[in-house]
Amino acid sequence: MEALMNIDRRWLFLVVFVIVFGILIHPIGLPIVIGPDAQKAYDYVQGLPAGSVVWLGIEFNQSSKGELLPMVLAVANQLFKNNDKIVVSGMWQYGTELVQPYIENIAQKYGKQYGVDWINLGWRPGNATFLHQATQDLNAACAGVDHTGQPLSSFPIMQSVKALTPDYFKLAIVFDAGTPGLPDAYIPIVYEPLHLPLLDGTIQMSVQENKNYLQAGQIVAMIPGSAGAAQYEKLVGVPGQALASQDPLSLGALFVTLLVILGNIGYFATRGKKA
Amino acid sequence: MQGFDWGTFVGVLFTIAVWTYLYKENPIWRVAEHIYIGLATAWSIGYYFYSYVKPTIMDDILTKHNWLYIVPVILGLMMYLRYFPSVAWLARYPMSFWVGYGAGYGLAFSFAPMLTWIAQTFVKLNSFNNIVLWLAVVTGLMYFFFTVNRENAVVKYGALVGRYFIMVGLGAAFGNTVLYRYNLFIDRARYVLGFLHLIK
Amino acid sequence: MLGLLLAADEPAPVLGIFWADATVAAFVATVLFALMVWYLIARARSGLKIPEVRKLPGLDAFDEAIGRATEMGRPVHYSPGISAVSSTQTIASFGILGHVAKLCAKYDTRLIQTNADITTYGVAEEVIRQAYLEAGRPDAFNAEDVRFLSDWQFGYASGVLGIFQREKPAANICIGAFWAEALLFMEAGVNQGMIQVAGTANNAQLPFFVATADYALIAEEIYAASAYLSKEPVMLGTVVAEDWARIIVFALIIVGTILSFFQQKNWLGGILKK
Amino acid sequence: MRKEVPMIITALSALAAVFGNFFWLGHHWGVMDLLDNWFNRSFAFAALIGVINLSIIHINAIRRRKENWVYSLILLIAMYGYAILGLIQTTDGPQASWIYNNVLTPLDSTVFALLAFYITSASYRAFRARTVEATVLLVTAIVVMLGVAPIGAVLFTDKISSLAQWLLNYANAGTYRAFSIAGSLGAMATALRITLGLERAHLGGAQ
Repeated sequence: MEALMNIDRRWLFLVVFVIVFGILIHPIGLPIVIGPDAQKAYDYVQGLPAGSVVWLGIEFNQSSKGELLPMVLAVANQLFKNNDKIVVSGMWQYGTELVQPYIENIAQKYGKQYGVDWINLGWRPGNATFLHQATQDLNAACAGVDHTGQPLSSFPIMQSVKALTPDYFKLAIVFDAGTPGLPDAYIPIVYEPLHLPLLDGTIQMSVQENKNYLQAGQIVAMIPGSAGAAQYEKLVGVPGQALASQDPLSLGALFVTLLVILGNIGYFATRGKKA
Repeated sequence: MQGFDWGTFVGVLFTIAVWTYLYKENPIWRVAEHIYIGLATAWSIGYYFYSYVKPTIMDDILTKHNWLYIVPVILGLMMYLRYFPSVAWLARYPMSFWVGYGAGYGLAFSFAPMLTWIAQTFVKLNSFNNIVLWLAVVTGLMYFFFTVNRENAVVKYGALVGRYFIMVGLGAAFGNTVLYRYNLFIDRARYVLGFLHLIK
Repeated sequence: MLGLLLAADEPAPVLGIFWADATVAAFVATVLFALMVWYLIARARSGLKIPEVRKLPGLDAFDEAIGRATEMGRPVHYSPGISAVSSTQTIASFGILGHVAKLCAKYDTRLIQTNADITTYGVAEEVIRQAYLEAGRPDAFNAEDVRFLSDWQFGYASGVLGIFQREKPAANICIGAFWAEALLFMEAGVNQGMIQVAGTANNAQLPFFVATADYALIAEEIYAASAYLSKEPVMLGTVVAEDWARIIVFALIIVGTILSFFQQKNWLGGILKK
Repeated sequence: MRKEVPMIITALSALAAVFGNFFWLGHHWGVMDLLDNWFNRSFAFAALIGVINLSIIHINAIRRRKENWVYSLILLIAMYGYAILGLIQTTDGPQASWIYNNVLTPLDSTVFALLAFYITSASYRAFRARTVEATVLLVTAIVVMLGVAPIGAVLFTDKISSLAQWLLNYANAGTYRAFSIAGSLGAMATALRITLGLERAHLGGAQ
């Protein structure tokens, strides 16, 4: 029993390596059940009138792309399929550049034209300042140019979109991995004063916290973590990285559960001995 | 080896260098650690220079003559006075601005979302779910009483129940975080496997 | 002004002076809270009795942690989190840092303080220098032990791991705004047998602090801790104000909940979340 | 000048933010935007402090031939080399972005991903059912973990997913609301202490 308490942690690390690498190479194909959160988010986006303009806030970078990039792609597919228009922007450097080639591909797939059906305003420095300015005047906030430096006045889509307010946008979808993001920027700056509906695509570890905002109506729906992204990929019908990650993720969760149980068995057994 | 992806190759090497730390602290990891800190700090310099320093001076001050932007330049430069003992105290000026701004941000933005949360707790207590939500908010808050006498039965038992709700919240955070962290590693594993052409 | 604000269609002022509906209730609440704080400070200043603040678990732990490091002849590591000084959590952490630094100076134990932000680096040096001065040991202060590592989250984290390995602190104190790096520090600390005290108001990190640190301060407790450690009645008065505000929150919730039985959309809720 | 002026600056900046956020005139004048701009930019002008501090520490280490001084040298070469490259061609330049994408990003993401391992060892070592409360934490964690990952439904039917959803939606959401309200009160009290000059750590003197 003492041995159960004292496994060298490097053995555990080795098992994690074996599980993740092994199952990525040989997937087992666990069934994906659509959860209520992903369904609600999907339905909300489906319910937008065709031609709605939607803000995609890319509030993450390479570190969290495993969870959030698949979500962005699934949502972009859905929006283009529904003939909605997309404005991409964000407060995290490298976020908007990261998604640019992927969204460009999807736009091509649906025959959407840059500057008409969608635009990438790029990242701007200033964190919450930028968002604050965007709610007042998009043109000024972006210094009048898109992510490659083209003047915004040359794009038709910008004629109908002046600021991040309910007057021009039907929905803002925020893909957030931390600060700056939803609770510290979008809720106080965009939702509280303006009541623009927010939809939150979040990393798994913010789910428990963001449920409070969902309950309070500060966000209309959420896509929760990698599992949510996988369900969303299934709903939209574009399988990708999120679906492929569910097998190793599941086995990882199972392994951690077993370790918690094992650790506790060891704990109770040795505790009994001491007493 | 036509079209060999040198970039990803280097990336994979550094990825493995970090993984060696899991076995034991070793010279490979130390090299990676020091390169990492050096590059990260250097990257921030370039980033601050092109995002703020240059535009402030070249555009805002010299071109648009927006003289108010001289204030942040002076504030920022005052920080360097800390290296001159006789005037080092002047470095407190920019720090007071930063702290005051942070406090102001707290004063300005803390209460509006809080009032929404309070208002959303006005739920009809006619279903089990609503009662649980309501109790979680009320007893969870009771846990944080600092001065009210804990002998008071309502506060005492409220705080006790609150502790259990807090444990549910922390448990949920733990469970979710496990999944998130595994997903980070899966993403790195995919990066390495993708380079080796073992997955598509 | 300044060419900053070019709002296309500016809304009319609410009640003549406010910017939007939403800000009215928040402003009134803020002013009410400020008045309570002001009243309690005035009360404390004039020497009147204010309620006693309960002892927070974990605050004695600083003596224990530093005592142990002293016995072992090894340093203490202190991290104020990775936010800038503009975060209220960071400021709360500095109150605690002052206390810790004074203890270290008293026991003649080396304190290694690391920073992920140039602003906290500047402030931390001042705080520690002052603490050593107040403890009568200005000579023992070593500026090289106050370090800026990197403003990248994990650059900072790997730097701290390196310090753990090479300088082998016996105690690790992490109080402030922490994100994912929290668990890296805690696990490395446990692995090296450090005694650890941790606290944050970033709720997602709390389970790890609670489970892996020897003592943890959770959420609102870190704000109260700096007031508590100062032992100044004026500071403690602000903690009392938090409790008064909490009682008002309870009153609002109870009244609002009762009202919700009679009205579909009750007026109290309407006022609060305009 | 040493204590009073900084205290006044602190209070004025805090009050300006309040004015800028709540009042129509504050919005009209763009006070908050101005403060935000000043904040970000002043910060950028002070950024070299970090480089100076790292240089002092590591140059000293090299000069004194401290143990491991070679690593200090590596750090300085990486830092100055990349800083100069970044300043010459901007951080988006071809070589600078190559290094960013193929050295810095993998290092950053991989150190981040080390957490998968640490959370595994922490689960094994630290999460013990010592008390009833700790047991509640553990059971919730396991239900949420398996309820969210697809394997839970395979092993325990989708009842576990529903249970996880219920815990997240009600007990947990309420708890985080309590956390957030408490956090707002604590942050507000601290902000007021700073504004009133009671919290003076940044003025070179703990209370």
